[in-house]
Amino acid sequence: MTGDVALSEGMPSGSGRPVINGTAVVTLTIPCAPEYVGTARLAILGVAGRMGFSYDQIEDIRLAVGEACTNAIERAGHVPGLDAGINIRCEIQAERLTIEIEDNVPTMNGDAAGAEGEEDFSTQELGAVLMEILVDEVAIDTLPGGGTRARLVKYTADNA
Amino acid sequence: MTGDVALSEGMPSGSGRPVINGTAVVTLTIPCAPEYVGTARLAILGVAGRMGFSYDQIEDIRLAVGEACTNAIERAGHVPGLDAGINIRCEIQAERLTIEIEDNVPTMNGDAAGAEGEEDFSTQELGAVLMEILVDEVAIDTLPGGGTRARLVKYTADNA
Amino acid sequence: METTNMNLKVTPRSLDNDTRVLDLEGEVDVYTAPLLRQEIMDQVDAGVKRLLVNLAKVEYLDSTGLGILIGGVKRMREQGGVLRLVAPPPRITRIFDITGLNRIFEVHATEAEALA
Amino acid sequence: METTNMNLKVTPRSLDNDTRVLDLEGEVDVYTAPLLRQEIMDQVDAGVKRLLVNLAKVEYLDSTGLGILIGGVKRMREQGGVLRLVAPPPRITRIFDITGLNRIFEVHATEAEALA
Ligand SMILES: Nc1ncnc2c1ncn2[C@@H]1O[C@H](COP(=O)(O)OP(=O)(O)O)[C@@H](O)[C@H]1O
Ligand SMILES: Nc1ncnc2c1ncn2[C@@H]1O[C@H](COP(=O)(O)OP(=O)(O)O)[C@@H](O)[C@H]1O
Repeated sequence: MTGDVALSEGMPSGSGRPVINGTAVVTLTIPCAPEYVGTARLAILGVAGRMGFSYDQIEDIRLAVGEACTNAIERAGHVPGLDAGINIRCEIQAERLTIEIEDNVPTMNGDAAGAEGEEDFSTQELGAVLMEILVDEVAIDTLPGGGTRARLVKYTADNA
Repeated sequence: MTGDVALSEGMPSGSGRPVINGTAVVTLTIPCAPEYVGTARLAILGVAGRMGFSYDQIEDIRLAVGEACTNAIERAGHVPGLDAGINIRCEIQAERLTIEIEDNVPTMNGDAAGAEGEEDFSTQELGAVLMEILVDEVAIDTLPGGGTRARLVKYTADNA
Repeated sequence: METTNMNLKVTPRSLDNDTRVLDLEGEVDVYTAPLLRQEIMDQVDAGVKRLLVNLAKVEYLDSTGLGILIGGVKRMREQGGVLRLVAPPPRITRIFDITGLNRIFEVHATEAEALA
Repeated sequence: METTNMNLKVTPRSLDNDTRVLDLEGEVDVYTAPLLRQEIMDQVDAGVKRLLVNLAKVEYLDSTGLGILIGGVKRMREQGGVLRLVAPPPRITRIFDITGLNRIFEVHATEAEALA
């Protein structure tokens, strides 16, 4: 099974149905490569910027999404020649913003993951810690067809 | 046939295959509603900003994409209760940026379109004129399943 | 009264009984244009004779915004007044030029010039 | 030599034979981090004893950038030098605090303080 198929299969209904029961959905697909994380951050600014979050909250969301993308890109770096993508799905509701960051990078076993240098590992750990702190809910799942999905939730009510 | 189906059917392969033969593909799907055009403009900034375009060229591209989205939103405004979406597909190549803006707003016949006020009509004409001037190539097609696709091309070589 | 709508801020300012300025800040697009339309109509309804629209801090202006400005020019003219545009940034001057709207709009570099 | 990589600019500056400053401007992320790593390694290889990294104009710093800075602290320490961070904006101070990296980094509000 190619990575492409996995990404398509795992894709939520975002592209076909941009508004579902009063929930607006914005989806963005980027190549799983360093130069596109900035594009994702700008799009997230466009989404979160309209929801009444504070400046700091918006920056927290941008950084958390950036970390999830970076994690996917670093995992993709271990698979030579991989043509992977990242799909970002934003669910906009009055009380919360839910962002799913999904990649089709084949999941490594523990050994392969452990092969990275010490510096890289601490970076990945840091990214996970940042996500946990910056948003209200984080769930990371390995997808059946290969790939990973990070689900981030930020509530507008923190907005105190 | 619902608008949703039309949008999915007409959708190019963007979401599944973000990199095709050295062409990077970025896709964005937004609700067909005024508050999301800003999100599209920010994402386009992220895409065009990395391609070596000048500041003025980037602003031209952003405005042209904004006009295509606005046109879709205005057409959607004539169809009460419509739950439409806009799909924006960017093909990034060294020599050019191609952006397809596709909506699933059912196509109006001439009479319905003519029913708008004078001010609205000149606005739509203006939008079309702007697109023609701001980018190098414009093609507007009505999609078989309903909906419209605007295809904009900007060459990096104007970059003089 | 100042009105904000996320990406556009419109602040009216009275210069004398007949003359008002609208200071715009931000983006005029299909989302924010209704706010600009309302602010202009409020001035028309108030019987203002000279309405200046200060574009100095406008970062984005699309066909919807242009349409509102054209509408404003017409409404003001219908009641014997004028609408003048002040201090457009280079990007927006360029849009006026390429669309030919520089022949419809009265554009002035400064407020003083627009009042002369 | 100044190096630009779209969204990050790194400009080295010599204060004396042993002391250099890297002025950063822009975003440090997975795309631009290799540039920062190279600039730091160049200073390490040049045998610099005190390396200040000026963060005043950094708009974004992610885990990749943090990793490069941690690596720089280690490399400098290995050769008996120090790497100090100068003038982080509030957002970045916050990141140092919530990650606990404020215990690993030497952070100073001004260049003068970092040199004292
Ligand atoms: N998609 C992802 N996005 C962000 N962080 C992730 C993702 N997948 C795993 N992580 C985090 O990266 C760190 C390193 O992951 P990894 O080496 O794959 O496994 P482990 O959880 O066994 O350490 C972990 O702390 C994990 O929580
Ligand atoms: N998807 C679109 N995006 C931007 N402009 C469009 C789109 N569809 C049509 N237009 C332009 O809007 C203007 C008004 O269109 P319309 O009233 O539908 O038809 P007509 O071309 O017969 O005037 C036309 O100049 C047309 O080129």
